[in-house]
Amino acid sequence: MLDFITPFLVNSAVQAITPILLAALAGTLCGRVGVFNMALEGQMLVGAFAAVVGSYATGSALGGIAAATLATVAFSLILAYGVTVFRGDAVVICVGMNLLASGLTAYLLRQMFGVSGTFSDPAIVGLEKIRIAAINGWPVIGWIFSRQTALTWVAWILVAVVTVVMFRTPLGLRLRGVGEDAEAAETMGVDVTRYRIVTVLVAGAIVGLAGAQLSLGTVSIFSEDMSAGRGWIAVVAVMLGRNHPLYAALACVLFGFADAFSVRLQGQGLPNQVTDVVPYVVTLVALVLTHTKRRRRQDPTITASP
Amino acid sequence: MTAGPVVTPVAELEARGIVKRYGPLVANDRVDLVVARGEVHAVMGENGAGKSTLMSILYGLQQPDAGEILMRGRRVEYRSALDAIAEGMGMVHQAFKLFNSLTVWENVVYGMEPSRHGLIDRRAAIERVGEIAARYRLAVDPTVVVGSLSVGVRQRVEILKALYRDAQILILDEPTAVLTPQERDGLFDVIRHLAADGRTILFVTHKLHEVMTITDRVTVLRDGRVVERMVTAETSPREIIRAMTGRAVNLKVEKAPASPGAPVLVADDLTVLSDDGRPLVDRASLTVRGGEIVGIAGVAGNGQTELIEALAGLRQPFRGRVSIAGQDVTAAGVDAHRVAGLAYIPEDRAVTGTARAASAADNLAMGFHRHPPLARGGLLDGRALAAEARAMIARFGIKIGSEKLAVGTLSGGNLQKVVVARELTHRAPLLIAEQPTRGVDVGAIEFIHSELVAERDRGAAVLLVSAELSEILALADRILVMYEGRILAEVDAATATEEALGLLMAGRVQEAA
Amino acid sequence: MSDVARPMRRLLRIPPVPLAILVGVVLGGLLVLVSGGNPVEAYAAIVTGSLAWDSLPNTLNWAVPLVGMTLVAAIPLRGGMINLGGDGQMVIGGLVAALVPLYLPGPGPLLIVVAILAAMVASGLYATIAAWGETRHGIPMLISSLLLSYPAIGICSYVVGFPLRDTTTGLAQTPMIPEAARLPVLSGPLNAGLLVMLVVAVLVVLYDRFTVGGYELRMRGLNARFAGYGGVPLARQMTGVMFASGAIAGLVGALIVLGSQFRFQDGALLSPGYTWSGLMAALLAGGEPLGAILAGAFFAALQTGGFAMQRETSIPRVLTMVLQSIIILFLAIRHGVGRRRETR
Amino acid sequence: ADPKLVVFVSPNPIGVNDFLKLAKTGTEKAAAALGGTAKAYESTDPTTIRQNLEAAAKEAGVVVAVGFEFNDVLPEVAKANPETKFLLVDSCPQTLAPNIYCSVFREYEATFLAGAEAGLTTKTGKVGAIGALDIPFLHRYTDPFLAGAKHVKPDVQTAETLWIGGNNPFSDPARGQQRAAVLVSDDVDRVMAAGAGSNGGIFKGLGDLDGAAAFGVDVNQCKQAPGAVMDNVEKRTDVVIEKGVAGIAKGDQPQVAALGLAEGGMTLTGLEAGVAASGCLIAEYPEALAKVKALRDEIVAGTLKVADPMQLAK
Ligand SMILES: Nc1ncnc2c1ncn2[C@@H]1O[C@H](COP(=O)(O)OP(=O)(O)OP(=O)(O)O)[C@@H](O)[C@H]1O
Ligand SMILES: Nc1ncnc2c1ncn2[C@@H]1O[C@H](COP(=O)(O)OP(=O)(O)OP(=O)(O)O)[C@@H](O)[C@H]1O
Ligand SMILES: [Mg+2]
Ligand SMILES: [Mg+2]
Repeated sequence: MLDFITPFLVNSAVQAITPILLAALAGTLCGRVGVFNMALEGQMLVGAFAAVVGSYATGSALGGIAAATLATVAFSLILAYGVTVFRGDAVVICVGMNLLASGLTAYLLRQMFGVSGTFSDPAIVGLEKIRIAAINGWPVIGWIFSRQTALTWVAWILVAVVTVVMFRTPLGLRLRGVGEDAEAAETMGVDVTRYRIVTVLVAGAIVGLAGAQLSLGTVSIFSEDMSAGRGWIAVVAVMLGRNHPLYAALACVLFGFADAFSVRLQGQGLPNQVTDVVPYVVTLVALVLTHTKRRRRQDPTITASP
Repeated sequence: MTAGPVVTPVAELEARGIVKRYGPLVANDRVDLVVARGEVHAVMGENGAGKSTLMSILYGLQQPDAGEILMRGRRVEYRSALDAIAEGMGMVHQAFKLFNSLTVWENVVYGMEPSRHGLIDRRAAIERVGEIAARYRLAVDPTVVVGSLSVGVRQRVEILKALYRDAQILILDEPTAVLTPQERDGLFDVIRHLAADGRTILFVTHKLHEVMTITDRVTVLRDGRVVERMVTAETSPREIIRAMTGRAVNLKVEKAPASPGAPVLVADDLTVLSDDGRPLVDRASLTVRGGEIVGIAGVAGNGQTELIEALAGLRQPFRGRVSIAGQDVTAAGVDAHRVAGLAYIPEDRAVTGTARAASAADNLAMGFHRHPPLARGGLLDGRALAAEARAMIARFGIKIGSEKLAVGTLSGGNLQKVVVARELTHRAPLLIAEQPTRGVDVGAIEFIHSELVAERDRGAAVLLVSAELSEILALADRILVMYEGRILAEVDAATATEEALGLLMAGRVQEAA
Repeated sequence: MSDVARPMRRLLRIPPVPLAILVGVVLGGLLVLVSGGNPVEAYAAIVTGSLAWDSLPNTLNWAVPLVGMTLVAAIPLRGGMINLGGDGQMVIGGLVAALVPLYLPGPGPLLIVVAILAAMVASGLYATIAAWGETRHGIPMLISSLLLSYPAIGICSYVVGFPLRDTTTGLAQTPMIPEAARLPVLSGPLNAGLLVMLVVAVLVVLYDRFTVGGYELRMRGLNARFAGYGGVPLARQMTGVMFASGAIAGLVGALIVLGSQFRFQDGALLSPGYTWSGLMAALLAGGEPLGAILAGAFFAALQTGGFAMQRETSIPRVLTMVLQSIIILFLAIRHGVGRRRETR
Repeated sequence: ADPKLVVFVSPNPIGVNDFLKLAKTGTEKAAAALGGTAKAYESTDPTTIRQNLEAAAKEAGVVVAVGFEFNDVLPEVAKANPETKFLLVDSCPQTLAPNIYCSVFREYEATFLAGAEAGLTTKTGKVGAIGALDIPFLHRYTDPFLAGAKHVKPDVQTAETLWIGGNNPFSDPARGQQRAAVLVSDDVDRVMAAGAGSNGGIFKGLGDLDGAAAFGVDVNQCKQAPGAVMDNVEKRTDVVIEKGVAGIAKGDQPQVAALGLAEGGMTLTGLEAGVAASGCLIAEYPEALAKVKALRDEIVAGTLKVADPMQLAK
């Protein structure tokens, strides 16, 4: 089984994880301030689309990243203001946002570029892969980090940054408080609405990066609904990680490697309909394992009745 | 008279003509309040009189529709609590505003964290919190997680929060509602200490003896208006009540001696475990007979809640038996308990006892909705539901426009009446009443107490859990004291004293004897 | 309040749903206009393409599964729960409904009944796994129901892709079910599935309004602790609700297979996205069944009209997706739709 | 019905699929040749296929449909609309009506040639294939590819075919890239890319192995990923539809037309004129091309039989 793990595979798994990881990070940020973000799928799609548009228009990948960030932040305004100032239900808003993202990107794709489905053009500049000769030869580290885009590096650095900010800084303490009990935070003079709005928007910028990685990092192409469920996996990772950036990252890694493993299984002749299910089953198992211990801690009214 | 500097008495805090409306309802109607430096000032009034509203305006949580606030003679305007905190306001809410997953020190410094190089300076924070705690004799370990603390300690954390911000004026909204007599006395010590330190205390409560003990002056609200200002030393409880309610209220519970009948609730060797396997209720046995009121006294967090949940079927006991009216209901769910004869007034009316967004009719049906007259063969009788609700609203004097309206905006006392009405109407053989008068005004307390006694006299078995010793002493025929999950002692109500019970509640059996 | 705000406020006094639709239509129209299309033409095409006499059957035909999936979402939502696993449950129902008449002997009408019931039971049971996970292990149903969808889809896809594939075609699909086991045609594209769904919808509304179970579910949705305190067996209720929700998803799959496709075709049940449209319709009504059904029917008309618009004008039908999302977003933020789910 | 209106009804959204785009172009050209107009109706599932087909049958003189998805409904709709002519591309229903015409392709012949190119040009000696979805139809692109490579280079190693799958198999370039990475990690340097909208990812993924190249489908994809595409299996859907509609109009269209290398329905970019400018890598391998041309001639002459992986049970 270990011979499945080849440098290429690890490398490509890390690459495939990046958008999910970025989105999951954004999800934990939102979760920490008490906004359950189920719109990651749609935000990622908007980011992917804007990244391609930006890269195409400016002729630089950086332009693409900037466009992705801006567009996703703008898109996230709906969630940020929707759940705070307008006091809407997060689930409803997120479901609406996902649909809007899917419809709007498809619509704009047709109207802006006259194509439907897939948009690829040599003018779309993808992200460079960073090759560091020094680490290329090292086992494991080299496999993981050589030939990755800057966004993959950013993603893992952000995991560390978010963790430190969340648990070691005044800002993080406030965010955690806002998420745990908004009313209590309010009485301590913390402007809950503002913290939530800013956090959701910052998270939006991070999902924008996820979208840029998806469309510019791996392929330099936009295709309709190309987020293809990755945002949902990120939502699952957030819940599995209980809004903790490190655990959420761990969940992403678990899913990513289960996914890479499933492709390998396909190579062994198993039908893809069956192997496709592997990462989801692995995630479900992880979900069960992480929950069996906490079984009795839940609300007594739930476990009542024989 | 000796010559000295002429002191114009500038009030520490003054509110002038405060008006706050919620739609058509005027919660505060041109309220004037003057509080002097270093005094303990009581704000009293019935449920819904506007006390909490006024306090949240003074603390910047809400903006008044009209009126102004002056601090030491200077006009201030608060956009948020932050502004009020900056002016030296501090507030301890009745429902604690604490983050249960965070430690004491994190709760205290929240929003005003000491930092170094952008990171929280944990050591400085703990040190500072420890210092303040020591200075005001608030025994708290700064490093423990708040979720694991008892109610009394949590309250100290709340006070610490205000002191950490160097609050000059401290608002305490019903601070003693959940304290034992000893804890309450400890709190009063702290309050005296603070006042001596030159700090000002605004004290919201429904308890007259506390007002008489600790406060210097009293302002009474009724229907959002100030109806009376009094100096505590020159008034009496009777006068305050008259000011609050506009009538005389009988504070003494009238009841004849009990004539207990057959056992209705029998719990035998009941053990309830926590998640990590600790016993929360430890081999508790008790019997409640028809026609008697059994009180359970104890400091919150000593297993009363879990015991009641196990008795009501909300929680599975680990070991032991429970029977209601002869029926074994140990492993059964709530519905089986209700069928066997349980009526149950839960501790928390807003979270457990009602659904805010549901109509009064729906709220008043819950628990009895499966059986005639409300339902037949799985079908709900909407007309019966409405008729029953209207009858209860009338009989219990619930202040609500119609049975079709949601109960979400009722005041605490009225909401409690909804719960009491529902649980008493069906004449169940067993009534469990948990903190039935918490946060309820004197008028309503009188009413609820007399209803409980009426239940007993009708022959029902009543199990009363209350943190309010005076309530237990007034109502119960027998008193059980719970300590660390065990039923530590049974005391005859006729001979019990507050002091002895207080010692038992603290687990000091020898001294109490 | 400034003077400028006053006419605004008067405008906002229009009942929320028509206002939301108006906002959606205006914003959608602007989108069309900006991209060089004619909004009036587009909307005319949508309306005639969905509500004109000869397009009405198409709309109704589309509404049957969509309203079905609306109920799938609305029933748990009424109790404050969310079932995101509709896709998997519908697919299981579709496959079972195709396999019964293919591999069981018996007279056609009996096969139809057995196929529908088997589909409902299979899907219902599958849906209860998620409920069991929450009641037994505290695994949030929101995510387990979503995750459980993937294995269901994968396995069904495998079954029709390999062991039970119709080898006379190049697609992953079962053979055609016998004529006798197909739902009777009412007229045009409409079949008896319409009547079945109508009955189910009425039953759900009646259950919600007039039964003890309906009351208990509503109360749970408003405050689950309160319901538990009142004697509602929360665990059993959750299991029952998920069974009902899953069973209706199975019914939808079965009606499509037995009524219009006559075989189970990999992916065909999922590509129209009934599950998400249904979820949106249910959210729009906060789980209230009658409102949800109306919202579902409205979406069905909009989507059917969208296809017609794309045929008539060159405006892509994704415009109707944009319209739907604007309507739901507007309602959510303007009137806090769905905010009634108080606890968790 | 307007006899000069030609409507193309697609089984899936046209967007992601180059092949459906070709069909749309073909329909437009055919309509232009007739002096009429063309329309395209996009479907997503059996219900909308039926709706679109019925709407088209009422309006158009000729309806062009593409794919197996029409097998069930077409005979029914054709019977109800005897005036309208139907051209079904890529598939043929079991019961034909007089107004139904079929054009089916022998994709496997061209794919076999692509495989031969792969066998002749591979440096690592390993070839493989990636398809969007494991359905029999797509095996026409994967199996003959491996067979072709084996034919010219019996000791070539063939990797297990990988499928993109997932939520969006025809439009998930990232998953395509991931699968390419797996093949690359096994040193496979010639890959058939039958992933429709996911192909871009496959091309990108092969960039990680120096000298690796893919084979595109349906249209010339060489320019889309310069240096990554060896050649393309072109399916001349546009030509077939153009000719088919014209034939139907003239009345000389056979009811069932099977199109392979011989008929010009299938080809490789490398076998056509303008290879040099195509941007395809195969232009740099003239000897290989020469051998492949010889193979093509054998197939056309019938001396070399290529197995159809989709031998449907009759
Ligand atoms: N946010 C609100 N919206 C509508 N009405 C409100 C709101 N807050 C308070 N009220 C109403 O204002 C009145 C005053 O409420 P307030 O909480 O100030 O009373 P209180 O004196 O604190 O009562 P209690 O003794 O029960 O705590 C009540 O009738 C209450 O129902
Ligand atoms: N969002 C709201 N809308 C309407 N009324 C509200 C709202 N929030 C609170 N209220 C009302 O405001 C009053 C004050 O709320 P609070 O939480 O203080 O309850 P209370 O029980 O009256 O007070 P206490 O807890 O001090 O006894 C209550 O009467 C409550 O019904
Ligand atoms: Mg109050
Ligand atoms: Mg109160």
